[in-house]
Amino acid sequence: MTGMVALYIFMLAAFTGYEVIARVPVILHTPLMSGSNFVHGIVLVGAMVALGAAHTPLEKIIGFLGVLLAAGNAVGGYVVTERMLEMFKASGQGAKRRAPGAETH
Amino acid sequence: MTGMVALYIFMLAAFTGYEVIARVPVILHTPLMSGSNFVHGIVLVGAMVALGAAHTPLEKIIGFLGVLLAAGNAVGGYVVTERMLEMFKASGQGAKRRAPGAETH
Amino acid sequence: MPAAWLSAELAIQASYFVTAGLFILGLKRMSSPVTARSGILWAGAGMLVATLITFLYPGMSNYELILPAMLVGGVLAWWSGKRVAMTNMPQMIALYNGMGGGAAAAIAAVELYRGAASGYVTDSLAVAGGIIGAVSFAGSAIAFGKLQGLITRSIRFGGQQLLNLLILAAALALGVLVAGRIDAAPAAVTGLFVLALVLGVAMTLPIGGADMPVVISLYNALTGLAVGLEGFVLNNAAMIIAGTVVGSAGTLLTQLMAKAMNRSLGNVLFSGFGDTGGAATGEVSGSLKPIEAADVGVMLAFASKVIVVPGYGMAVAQAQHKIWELCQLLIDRGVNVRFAIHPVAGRMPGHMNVLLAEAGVPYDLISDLEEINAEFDTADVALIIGANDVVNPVARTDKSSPIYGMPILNADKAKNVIVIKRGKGAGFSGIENALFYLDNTRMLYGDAQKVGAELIQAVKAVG
Amino acid sequence: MPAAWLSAELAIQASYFVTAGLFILGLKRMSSPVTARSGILWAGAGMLVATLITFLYPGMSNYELILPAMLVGGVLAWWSGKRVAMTNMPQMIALYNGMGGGAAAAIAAVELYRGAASGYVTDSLAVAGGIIGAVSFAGSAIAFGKLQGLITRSIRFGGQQLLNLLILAAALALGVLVAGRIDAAPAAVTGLFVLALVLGVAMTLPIGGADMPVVISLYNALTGLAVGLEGFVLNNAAMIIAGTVVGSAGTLLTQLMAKAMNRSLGNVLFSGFGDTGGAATGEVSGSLKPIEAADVGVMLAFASKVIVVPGYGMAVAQAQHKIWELCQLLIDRGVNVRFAIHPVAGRMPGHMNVLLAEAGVPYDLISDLEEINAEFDTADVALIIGANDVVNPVARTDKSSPIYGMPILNADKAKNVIVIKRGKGAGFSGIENALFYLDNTRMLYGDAQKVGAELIQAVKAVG
Ligand SMILES: NC(=O)c1ccc[n+]([C@@H]2O[C@H](COP(=O)([O-])OP(=O)(O)OC[C@H]3O[C@@H](n4cnc5c(N)ncnc54)[C@H](OP(=O)(O)O)[C@@H]3O)[C@@H](O)[C@H]2O)c1
Ligand SMILES: NC(=O)c1ccc[n+]([C@@H]2O[C@H](COP(=O)([O-])OP(=O)(O)OC[C@H]3O[C@@H](n4cnc5c(N)ncnc54)[C@H](OP(=O)(O)O)[C@@H]3O)[C@@H](O)[C@H]2O)c1
Repeated sequence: MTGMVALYIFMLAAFTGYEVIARVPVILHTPLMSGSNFVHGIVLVGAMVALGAAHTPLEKIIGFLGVLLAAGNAVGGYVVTERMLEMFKASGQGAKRRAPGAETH
Repeated sequence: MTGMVALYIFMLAAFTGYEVIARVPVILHTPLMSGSNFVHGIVLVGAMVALGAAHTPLEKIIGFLGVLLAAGNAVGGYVVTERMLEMFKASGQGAKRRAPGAETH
Repeated sequence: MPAAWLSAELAIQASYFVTAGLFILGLKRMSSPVTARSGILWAGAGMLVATLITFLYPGMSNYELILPAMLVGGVLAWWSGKRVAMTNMPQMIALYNGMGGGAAAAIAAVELYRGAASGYVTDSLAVAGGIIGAVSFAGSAIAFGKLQGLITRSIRFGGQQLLNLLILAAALALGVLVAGRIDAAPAAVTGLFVLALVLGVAMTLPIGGADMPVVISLYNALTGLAVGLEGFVLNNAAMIIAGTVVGSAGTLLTQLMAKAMNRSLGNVLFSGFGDTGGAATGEVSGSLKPIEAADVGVMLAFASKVIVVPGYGMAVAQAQHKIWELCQLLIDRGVNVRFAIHPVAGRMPGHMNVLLAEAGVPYDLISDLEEINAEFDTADVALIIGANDVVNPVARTDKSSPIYGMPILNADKAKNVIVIKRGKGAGFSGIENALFYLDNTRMLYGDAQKVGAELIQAVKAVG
Repeated sequence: MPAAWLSAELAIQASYFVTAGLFILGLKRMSSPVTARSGILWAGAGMLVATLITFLYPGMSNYELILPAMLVGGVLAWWSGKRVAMTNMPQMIALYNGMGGGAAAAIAAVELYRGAASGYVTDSLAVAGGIIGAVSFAGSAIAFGKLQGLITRSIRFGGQQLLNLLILAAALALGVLVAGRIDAAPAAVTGLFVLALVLGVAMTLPIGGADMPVVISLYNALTGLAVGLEGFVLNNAAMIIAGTVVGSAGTLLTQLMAKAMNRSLGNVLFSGFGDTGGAATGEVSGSLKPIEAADVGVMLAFASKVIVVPGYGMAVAQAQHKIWELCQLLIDRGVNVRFAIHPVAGRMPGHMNVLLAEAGVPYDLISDLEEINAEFDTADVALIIGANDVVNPVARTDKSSPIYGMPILNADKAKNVIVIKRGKGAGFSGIENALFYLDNTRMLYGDAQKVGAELIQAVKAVG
C-alpha cells in the first residue's frame, strides 16, 4: 500500500467513524463506548499474526501477552456491550418513542 | 492501486457520502443536488489528462469535447449552486432557528 | 529531471488529497442550512486547486486544445448559469449534470479507442463508467428538454420497459466483447456508446415532467458513479473519491426526494404518473363561489391573522414579489401574516422556500407543515395562491385518491379560505379539490401575478 | 502449493473486507436506540469471521501458544463480563480497553524487537502506535483502579503537567532514535515502552473518579488509533479500518460526553475538578426539615401525581428494584407515577436509564429533562432519591457556582418535595443545595434501599 493510498483510507475511515455516530443520544453513550471498545478488539488478528511469526523467547512472551490481552478486549467488550444493549430490548417500544428521527434511516 | 485497496476506498467513500448528507432538510434538496452535481465536475481533471495524452484526431476530438463538457459541469454547477445558496444567507437568523440539531457539529 | 518530475507528482497527489477533503467537508456543510453557503465555497476552492495543479501533470501535451475547450465550456456555463431564472433551476442542473456524464463517457471513449487501459479489470471499469456516463448524458438532455418545454409529449407504449431492457442487454454484451478483448475494434466501441445514448433517451422519454427532479437527482448520482469509475481507470484519486461520494450521496438524496413527494423510486421510473393527465377525478358535490378582488382586499385589511399558502401556480406566475408586497402592506396595518410551506409545494424540493427567499421574505414568517397546522383554526383568512394538491382534504379521507395519505396543510380549518387560481385547472395529481367547494371558501380567479397587483390596490384603497 | 496459498490469501482479504463493513454498520446501528441491539450482533459476526479466517494466514506458526493465549484471555474476560454489576460497567470497559491498548503495544514491541518493519515510515508508525497503546494500557488500568476503589487518592502537585510533558518528550526522543535507526538496540525499545507506561499512569492519577467516563472514552479512542497504526505496520486492512473508525468515532463520543456533563475536555484532563472535595460551598440560609417514612407513605398513597427523580445515591444503594416496587404499588392505587431523568444523573452517561431498564421500569414512564420540566408544577410530590446536583436551583441563579448554567430538573416547582439521602453529604460538585431548605421540602434520611423498603411498608399499611 503506497503512502498516499494509506492517507486516503485514513481520511475516509475517520470521516466515516465521525459521521456514523454523530447523532447518538445521551442514553447510548456508555453502550456505544463499550461497543466501539469491542470493535478495536480486532487487534486480536494482528496479535495472532505477530505471535505466529515470533521466533525468540522474548518475542514469544510478548506475543503471547498480546494475544491474551487482545482476546480479553474482544470477548469482554462483546459480553458487556451485549448485556447493556439487551436491556434496551425489553423496552423496545418506549425506545422507539424516545428517538424521533431514528427512523429516517 | 491493488483491487482490494480500491474496494476499501470505494466502500469508505460510499459510507462517507451517505452519512454526510443523511440529515439534509427538504428545503436544501435542490441546492444540495446542485452542489453534488458541481462536485463531480472534478471529471474535468480526468478529461484534461485524457486530452493531454490524446494522439489521433479522433481521440483529440473526443478529448476536446470531454474537456468542454467537464468545464461546463464544473463552472455551471458552481454558479447555480452559489446563486441558490446565496439566498439562504439573507435570512441567516431564520435559517438558524429552523435547523435544530444543526449545532451538534 | 527526475527530481522535478517527482516533486510535481507529489504536489499533484497532495493537492488531490486536499481537494477530496474539501469536497467532503463542503458537501457536509451544504447539508445544513446554517453552513450551506460556505459549503459551496469550500468545494469550489477544492475544484480550483485540483484544476490548476493538473496543468503540471507530467508528460501532458495538447495544451492548445485543452485551454480553448475549458474556456468555451466554462464561459458558456457561466453565462447561462448567471442568467437562468430560479424556477428553471432543475433543468439547468440537469444540463450541467449531463455534461459531466458526457465528459466521463468521453474519457472512457478515449481510453477504449486508444486501447490504453492495462487489463481486463480496468477495461471493464472503463466500459461500465462509459455506459453509465452516456446514459446520464442522454437522459439528462431529455430531462432538460422536457422541463424547458422543448419536448412536450411523453412517449409511452406497451412493452416499453422490455425494449429498454433489451437495449441495456445489447450494450452490456458489446461491453463484454470490448472489455474482454474479444472484439475491441473501434466499431464495437462506437456501438457501445450509441446503444448507451439510445438507452438514456428511451428511459427518460416516458417520464412525466413533474417527476423530473427525482430523475435528475438519479442521473446526478449516476454521473458521480461514472466519474468514480473513470477515476479508477485513470488512477486519479480525486475523481475516485469525489465521484464515489457523489454517487452515494446522490443515491440517498434521490430516495429522500422521492420520499418527500410520497413516491417510490420505482414508481417514478416505471409508472409514468408524473403527467397531469387527469386520470382519477373524484366526485365532489357543491358549487364554486367566486369573489372579487376588492372584497378580498377589505377582508385581508381587517383580518388579525392571515396564513398564505403558496403553490405551483405562484411559481409559474412568478408572483412571489407581488405577494410579498401585499403582505408587507398587511403587516404595516398590524395584520399577523404567516407563510405555510408544504414540503412538496411547487415542482422541485424546497421550491417555495427558494422563491420566497428570492423575494426577500424573512425566514421567521415561514413555517413548515408541522409548525403551522395547529394554527389554521386561529386564522381569519387562509390565502391559497396557486396551490391545489397540498391543501386538498381528500388526502385525509378518500382511500382511492392518488394523494391519499399525504399530509396536507389544514387550510380548511381557517375562518375564511380565499383561493387564487386561473380557472378550473386541476393540480399535479389531476383530481378535484374538495376544499374549493366548502362553505367558507371563495374563488378569486385570475393569474396569480395579476391578482396580486389587484389585491395591493384593493388594500391600499381601504386606506 | 502457490494456488492454495493464493486462495487462502484471497479468502483472508475478502473476509477482512466483510468484517470492516460489518463493523461500520454495527457501530451505525449501535448509535440509535431502535437498532442498538442488532448493532453489537453485526459487529460480533464481523469479529468472528476475521478471527477464524486468520488461522489460515500463510506461514503462521506457534499455534500451541496462540490457542492457549486466546483461551485464557477470552475465558477470563467472558467470566468477568458476565458477572460485573451494571453500576461497575465503566471500570470494566476501562479494563477491556486497556487490554486492547496493551495488545497494540505488544504488536509494536514484537515488530520493533524483531526489527521486522520495512522502512522509516513503517517504523515510525509502529513506534507511534506503541506509545499510544502503552499510554492507553497504563491509563486505563489506573482508571479501573480508581473507579473500583482500589486507588482512592488523586495525587496532585505543582508542575505536574510539566513533568508529564517531559516524560512525553523523552518517550518521543527515544522513539526518534528507534524509528530513525539511530539506536534500535533492545534497550532503547524497552525504554520507550517503560516511559510510555509511566506517562499513562502519571496522566491519569490526578484525574478525579467522577470524570473517569470521559477519560475512559478518550483512552478508547486512543486504543483505536493505536490499533489503526499497527494495522498499517502489519498491512492489515481490517485493523486499519476498524482502528481508525473507532479512533474517530471515539474522539467525537468523548467530546459529546464532556459536553453532556457541561465540561470541556481540557478541563477534564488538566483541572482535577472530578473529586468531591467540597471546594466551593455556597451560603444557604434556612433549616433542614426531617420527615418520617410513615408520613411520606401516606403522602404518596394519596397523591394523584408523583415524579421520581433518581440520582447517584440510588445507584450506589442499588435501590432501583425497591423503588420500582414502591412505584408499582402506587400505580396500582391509581397514582400517576413518572420518572424524570437528568442527562448527567449518576456517574456515567445514561446511568439512570440503564439502571431503571435493569429493574424493569417501562420506558414510557421515563421522561428526559425537556419533556418533564413543564410537568413539575402539576405534581403533588417530587420524590428525590439520592440526587443532588441535578435538582439544585443554584444552577439557575448563582453565577459563581461551579454548576451555574447547567439545566436542572425543576423539582422545586412541585407541591411537596421529599429528599431521600443518608445525611448532609454533598453531591458531586460539593456545593450546598438550596432545594433542601425550601418550605415545601422534607428530608427523609437513610440509605436509599433501606428507605425504599420502609416506604413500601408504609404504603401497604395505608391499605
Ligand atoms: N415540490 C416538488 O418537489 C414536487 C415535484 C414533483 C411533483 N410535485 C407535486 O406537485 C404538487 C404540488 O402541489 P401544489 O399545491 O403546489 O400545486 P398543484 O397541485 O400542481 O396546483 C397548482 C394550481 O395552480 C394553479 N395555477 C397554475 N398556473 C397559475 C397561475 N399562473 N396563476 C394562478 N394559479 C395558477 C392551477 O390551477 P389553474 O390552472 O386553474 O390556474 C393549479 O390548480 C403535489 O401534488 C406534489 O406531489 C411536487
Ligand atoms: N452522569 C455522568 O455521566 C456523570 C459523570 C461524571 C460526573 N457527573 C456529575 O455527577 C452529578 C450527578 O448528580 P446527581 O444528582 O445524580 O448525584 P450527586 O449530585 O452526586 O448527589 C448524590 C447524592 O446521593 C446521596 N447518596 C449517596 N449515597 C446514598 C445512599 N446509599 N442512599 C441514599 N443517598 C445517597 C449523597 O448524599 P448523602 O451522602 O447525604 O447520602 C449525595 O448528595 C452531577 O454533578 C454530574 O455533573 C455525572
